[in-house]
Amino acid sequence: MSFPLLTATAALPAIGAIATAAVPAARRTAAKWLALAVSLATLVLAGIVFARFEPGGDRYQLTESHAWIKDFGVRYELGVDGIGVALLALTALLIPFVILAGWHDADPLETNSSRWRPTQGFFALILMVEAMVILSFTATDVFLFYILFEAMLIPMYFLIGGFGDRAHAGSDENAAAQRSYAAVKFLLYNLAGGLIMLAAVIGLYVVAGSFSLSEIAEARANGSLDMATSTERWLFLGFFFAFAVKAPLWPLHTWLPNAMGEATTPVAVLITAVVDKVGTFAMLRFCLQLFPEASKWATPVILVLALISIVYGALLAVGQRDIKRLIAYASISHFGFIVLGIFAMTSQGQSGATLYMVNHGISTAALMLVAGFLITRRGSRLIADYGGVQKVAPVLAGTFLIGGLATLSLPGLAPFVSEFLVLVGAFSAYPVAGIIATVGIVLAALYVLVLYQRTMTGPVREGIGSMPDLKVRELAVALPLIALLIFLGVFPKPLTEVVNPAVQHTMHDVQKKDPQPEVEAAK
Amino acid sequence: MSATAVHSLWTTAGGVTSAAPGDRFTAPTIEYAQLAPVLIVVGAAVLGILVEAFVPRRARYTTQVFLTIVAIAAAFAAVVGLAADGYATKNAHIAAMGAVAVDGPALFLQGTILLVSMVSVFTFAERRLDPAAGGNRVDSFAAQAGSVPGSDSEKAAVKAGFTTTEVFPLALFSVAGMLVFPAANDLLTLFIALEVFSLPLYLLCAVARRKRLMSQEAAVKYFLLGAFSSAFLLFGIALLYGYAGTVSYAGIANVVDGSVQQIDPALAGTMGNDALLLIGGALLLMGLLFKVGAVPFHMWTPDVYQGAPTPVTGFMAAATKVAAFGALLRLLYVVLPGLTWDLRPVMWGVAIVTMLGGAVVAITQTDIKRLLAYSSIAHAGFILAGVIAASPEGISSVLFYLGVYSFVTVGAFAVVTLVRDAGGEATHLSKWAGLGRRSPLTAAVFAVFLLSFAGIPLTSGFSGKFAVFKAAADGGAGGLVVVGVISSAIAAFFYIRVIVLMFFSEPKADGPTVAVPSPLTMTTIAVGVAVTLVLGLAPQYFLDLASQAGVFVR
Amino acid sequence: MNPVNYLYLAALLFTIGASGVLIRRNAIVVFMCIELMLNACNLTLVAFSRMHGNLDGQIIAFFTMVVAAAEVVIGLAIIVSLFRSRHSASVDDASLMKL
Amino acid sequence: MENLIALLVAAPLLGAAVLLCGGRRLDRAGHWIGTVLAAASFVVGVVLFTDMLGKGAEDRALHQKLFSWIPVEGFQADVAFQLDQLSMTFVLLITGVGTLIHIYSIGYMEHDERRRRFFGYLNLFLAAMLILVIADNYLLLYVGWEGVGLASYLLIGFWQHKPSAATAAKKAFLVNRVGDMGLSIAIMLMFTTFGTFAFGPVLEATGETSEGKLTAIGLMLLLAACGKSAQVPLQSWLGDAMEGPTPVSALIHAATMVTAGVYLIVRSGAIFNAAPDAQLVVVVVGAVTLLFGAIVGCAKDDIKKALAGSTMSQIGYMILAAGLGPIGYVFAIMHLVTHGFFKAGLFLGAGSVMHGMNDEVDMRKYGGLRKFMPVTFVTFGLGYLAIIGFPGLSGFFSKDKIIEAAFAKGGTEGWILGAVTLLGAAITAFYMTRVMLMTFFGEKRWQPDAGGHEPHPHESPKSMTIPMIVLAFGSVFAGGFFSIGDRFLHWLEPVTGHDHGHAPVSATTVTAATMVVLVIGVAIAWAMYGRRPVPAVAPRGSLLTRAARRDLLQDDFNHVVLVRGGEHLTRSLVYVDHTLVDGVVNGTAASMGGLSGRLRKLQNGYARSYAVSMFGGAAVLIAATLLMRAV
Repeated sequence: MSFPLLTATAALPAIGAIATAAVPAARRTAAKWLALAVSLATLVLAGIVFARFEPGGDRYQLTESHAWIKDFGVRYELGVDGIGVALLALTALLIPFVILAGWHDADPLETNSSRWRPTQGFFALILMVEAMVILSFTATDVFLFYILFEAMLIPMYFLIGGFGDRAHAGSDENAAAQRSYAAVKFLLYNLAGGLIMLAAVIGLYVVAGSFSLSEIAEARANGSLDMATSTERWLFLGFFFAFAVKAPLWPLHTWLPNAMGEATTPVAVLITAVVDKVGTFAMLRFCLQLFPEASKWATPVILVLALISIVYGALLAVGQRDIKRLIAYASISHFGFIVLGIFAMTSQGQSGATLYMVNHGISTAALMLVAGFLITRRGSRLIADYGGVQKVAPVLAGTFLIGGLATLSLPGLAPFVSEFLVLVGAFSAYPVAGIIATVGIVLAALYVLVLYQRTMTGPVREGIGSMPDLKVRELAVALPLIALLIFLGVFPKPLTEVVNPAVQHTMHDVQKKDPQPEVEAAK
Repeated sequence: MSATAVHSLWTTAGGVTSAAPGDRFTAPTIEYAQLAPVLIVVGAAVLGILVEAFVPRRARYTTQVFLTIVAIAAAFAAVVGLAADGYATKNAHIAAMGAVAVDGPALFLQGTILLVSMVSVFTFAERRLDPAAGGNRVDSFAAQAGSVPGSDSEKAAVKAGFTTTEVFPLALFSVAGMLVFPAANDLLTLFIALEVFSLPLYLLCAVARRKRLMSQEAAVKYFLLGAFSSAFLLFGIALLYGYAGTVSYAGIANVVDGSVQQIDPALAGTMGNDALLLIGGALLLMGLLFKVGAVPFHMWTPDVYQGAPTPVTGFMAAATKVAAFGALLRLLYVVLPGLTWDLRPVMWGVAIVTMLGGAVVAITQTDIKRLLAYSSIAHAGFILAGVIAASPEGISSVLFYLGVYSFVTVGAFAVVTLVRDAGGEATHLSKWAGLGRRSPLTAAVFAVFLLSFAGIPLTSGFSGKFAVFKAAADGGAGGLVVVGVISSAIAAFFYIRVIVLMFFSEPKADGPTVAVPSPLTMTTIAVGVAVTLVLGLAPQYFLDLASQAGVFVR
Repeated sequence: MNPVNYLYLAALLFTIGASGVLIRRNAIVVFMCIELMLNACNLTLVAFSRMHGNLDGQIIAFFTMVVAAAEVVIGLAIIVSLFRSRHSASVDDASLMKL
Repeated sequence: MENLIALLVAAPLLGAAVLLCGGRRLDRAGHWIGTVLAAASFVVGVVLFTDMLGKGAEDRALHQKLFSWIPVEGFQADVAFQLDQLSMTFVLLITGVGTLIHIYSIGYMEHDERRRRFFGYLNLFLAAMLILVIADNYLLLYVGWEGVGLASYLLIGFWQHKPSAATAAKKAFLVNRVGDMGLSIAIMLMFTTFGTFAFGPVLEATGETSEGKLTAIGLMLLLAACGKSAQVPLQSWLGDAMEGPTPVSALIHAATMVTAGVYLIVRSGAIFNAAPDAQLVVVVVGAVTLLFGAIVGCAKDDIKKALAGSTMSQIGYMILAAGLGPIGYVFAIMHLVTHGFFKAGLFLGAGSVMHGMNDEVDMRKYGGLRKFMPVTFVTFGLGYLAIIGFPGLSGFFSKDKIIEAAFAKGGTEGWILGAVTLLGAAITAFYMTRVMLMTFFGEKRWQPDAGGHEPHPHESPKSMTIPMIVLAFGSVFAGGFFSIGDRFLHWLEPVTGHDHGHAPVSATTVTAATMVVLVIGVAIAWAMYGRRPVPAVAPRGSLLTRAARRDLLQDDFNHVVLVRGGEHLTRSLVYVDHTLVDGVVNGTAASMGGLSGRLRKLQNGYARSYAVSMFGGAAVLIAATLLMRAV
């Protein structure tokens, strides 16, 4: 029994969360530093996991398995494949920046309230989310995953509803109303999805008699498990619905703009960059692995939905007046790409989708957090309130631009690699889909550049003139992310070599072969 | 066992009449040891009445509380002892000449009931919440139930610092009835037990210290409707007796599955062979569904829950459900297994409307107690789904759910007692706005309970729900599971609403304050939280318990 | 002989009682109607007891009476206290709690 | 030697990084760093060039693989460079002209406090452009392709405080993105067809696939080329791009970046050769743009916009040539290089003029400047002669060859193309003469500006004039140097291949014809702008003139169809999202609430109605049970 590395990686932030929450009200700053330290320590652990993971090795590594709830046939089973380890690394990587960026977002407005301790709560909740996300990326037991998938909602819900963006349009109580609306919408959407999934999870157990991915795969292999086609399809739909809500896929997306708009920027980043990835991750790991046939059966519809998300999200992004909502819709478009890559069911598509999850996480974080710095300076989310920022705060503008360029996936920055892989993968399997998706590239350029032009260029608007440039803390958030974007754009190999084997496993699960190039086939 | 032996507890056996006058009398064999839990509680109750009669007023409260707690603890110890002697499993058998079953479900449920009543008695005994009246600490019961609210006599009683310490013996009687109810092995015992635990509850509902009018109204409604339903139940019993010629479960079961032919041919000729059975079964079912508060027999629930003194509500909501579902299970599994196929559609229908109805109507509730009432209705629906899964797994899942649910309920109502303003408990939801800001801990605890009700993972509510739905799906009731998850989604909405209210809305200036309770209520709440979290994270042990206990003796 | 006539009678009584509960306002009367329903049950029980030639039915009938008596005690207590505080025994007046 | 290739890119890239991250402390040295690194890159280029000359024609190509970029199952993309004669030509052009323009900018941007960043962007551009031309596969080329797009975006919008500049920058990037879409689709097609997108394998395997596939790929490549090289229908951005500082217009929007399209097509020659239909489209696009740009150039009063039109038209020549296949590849590139010299020279001249005229761009406010700025006049004049194809100067050789090639295409096609090219030559002569006359001849027409101080035209500093002089040399001699003994032809042939075609008319005839149309063009121009004074405010002009002033209305078209339409689309979608998609959800919630409210009414507080429901329930229960038994 080796050291339970994965459990440790997940447990550390959980414990840290409790510790942070326990920090007395007065010692606000201490809580912040504690949270930051914990997240960094987690990053170290995640790094060790990444290092220990052997690309060539077994499908699931660093596995742990303990009996948990016998009656439900539930085991506490952990293990990471290439996809899991990549996303685990992403999560551990982003959280410190989230914390750093949200340094002042949860300072209580009135300091007299002695018992209400928002700051501690804020950071504790973030760490709690981190713990749950990490665990859900490593869970190889469907039930365990489901539990985390659902439980994760609660801290997120409090983060969204409890700590609104101070830079809101309109009066305080109005903002509070919108905020709780957003939070409730977020929770109910996802809860509904989760409950549908619950039915499917139970159904799966009734059919398969086990929750363990490995056992089910085994049973499938030796033919002891034969799902009726209709059953498999129903179960698949149950799972997919939940993930599509989380992802979010058109037309189940409307919770995201509200949530991201109303939440504080770091939390918004937490939503898109980290938590939503669980949805797409789960499509890849559970939908395809558990229900290969049904997945193939559903592919056409899902591809259409993905394409709609891509174009629709981008167009709506163009039409937004609110910076954060704009980025939210952009994310919807990007999630469309991820789903497209997953269900194209080609090696390039799925590797691309996995890279996309990571890169989108980083790029959105970069863009959104810088946007957050901008918003806190001006105290408004409306694009119309900005203009000429680059004249007064060139560094801010520069970082913002790079974030934007990453979002429109400019070659040389990380997202390009993944986006192109997804496109190629989709194109080689479904040429039309590939071509439609490329429209998304043009639209991406449109909304990013329009946003940049309206906010950063032109004559300096009133209220901007005295805007200070990025401070050290903010640079500490922006620069590493940008560096990472460039590095992974130029040299994505560390990721691809981890991801490729996992993708091959998935391809094998769904028994799909990459379409052969015409010329090769001719030879 | 032979039919004669069964009901010979009531009629001295005809078999021995020919014997010499000296030994005409053969005493019925009563296994007192195995009935110990019930006997202890009843004894304590009787003792309690004597206390009321003879112990000076000053000392009564202390004495009663002590007596009650000791009695319940002792009874629980007895239950544990019986279980330890394997009465839950291998030695399970019918005691008291067929009147009472001592088997797994019975003991498990009795244990649950006793623990729940223990913690609810703590809230009965709470004396720190209400402002002292006439210089004495007072609990949430009327100074003098008899006196008219606002009348001089009441003022006098208050000034004199009277308190209704009778609630404790009443509660004990009720507990005794509940202990017998799920263990009853013939219809008569069932009926008696029903009345024994109902009647004291009617009274308990009426004796609230504040808002007495509502309290009395609740009592009247509960009483009339309860009596009404028990009349139906009794008629059902009569018809079943007519059909089977016996009231013992085993006997009826034999007749139902045709191993014994009882019914009068002439009667059969007129009204068909099974009419009596079916109608009787249906009526019996209805009587029990009334007690569990299933739609459409649920309408008393909201009013009574709202009107009754909150500690009583908690007790009622938790313990009654446990007892009633226990009886329902035994009825369906022991008496009417032959009828499963006839009753299934009906049960399906009831379960569905109960789940959906409870959840939907709860959305627009504005009073926290009514809200919890409707939520309890929805939960009754979920449990019914487990009941319908005709399998041992179904039984154990229901047992587990009952255990989970009852503790959460008591805890939740205990929290409700803490949130007070000038008019006593502030139960209107609007008053709860911003509670999270003013007293985070209380709000957090309540939120935990709500999440457990909503069945969010890592809380006991989820484990229970999962167990029940899994059993249902296994039992081929997949449709119920789907309806279940849908109504859970709806239900989530109003639980979330309360959380939003507590945490995300600004506290009102004239908002309620959270009274600091005595260790008694604190224990209740703490136990609730503990059970919620433990059964949420590591339910295995209790699931084992439930599944071991999941076999009815016949 | 065929006990069915007794059953019809009992059913009739039971229905009368039930409809009384549904129709009458005065709590006391309602309560009496319930008693009537119980009596219908008793009649049924006794009839069947005779039909089956065992005593269970009659025994149960006795128990029912006792229970009924107990119910009367409790019921009257509640109804009377309600009457005293509201100066009306109408069940419809007692409708503070609704919706 | 191979290892030097990376240095080509590394030097300017380093410069960009240093200058952009360096911060204010580099403000004073910034421009020098930039210039030196650009020059360094040029030196490396020259070294490699000399080395290349030392080798035999066939084994001149160098190849350097740095690392495997995107290794994914079945998908191999490397960061690898390939330096053959074609790339080398571009390398020298880019780094050479680039360096000159760096030097020029030192003077030109002297008074701009963000000069450091300007040089950073210039270096960034050089790096990207070099990646574009020395990449050994289409994906890496794509990187450079979008990289230059970014640099151009940054430089056009360099004066971001001017909304017009910001808009122009955005427009340029977006239009290019449309082209890039074509490029990415082309790459995908290559991947699915050939399983790779490295130049070597793809271009060798063209024989093994269907013509249809190749046509598709070709058209997609052409789309990309149109975007980058401002060819119809994606030409609209180039005119606005003149918002950028003049050195940028010279380097990016005249000499180098805009010619990337030509490079792409010539580089992909093998594909086009095998797809005649695609070639035809290329030729058509080239021909149309050739005239389109020329016409626009005639009507503009803004000196830079006039030159931009001319650029468009000249690139039209190149694209046309490239579309002719092996007949024209070499000449396309040759014209590209010469054009690089004289057009850059012209732009720098224009810049120098503006420099002396308080950044006035309206030629109607110039006039008679030759006295004030002789050097500019001379260099600009030489560039002018070169572009109109005055015998002996660069333009003469390169353009003449293209016209010949056009005829050599043969058949009616050949005649039509030949005619078009000739017509183009005439118009070129006309509008360039127009520019020349309006700027340097006639009376001075400038007035005091709003500030009241009237411009004092003066010659620009050395740092600006020297590059102009160098480029002037290029514009005079390059063409001759290349053509004598077909040096250039032999240099490129190994890469592009060549084919003389069969000209229906002799070379001399073509030359003669060219001379004739040239004279006509000049004459008309002189008649209109030389003899009588130029009105300070533009006359209303004919319909065509007015259309031409508005870029032949295609901006208006874009505005109405794309911009407006897009706005409506997005606005309506926002509405749909809010009302429909979101409405459904909120609707369900609301209806649920309504249902709840209605059911709630049943709970009317009357015990008797509760009893009713119980009674009814019991009845239903019984009925259902009996029913179940009945059925």
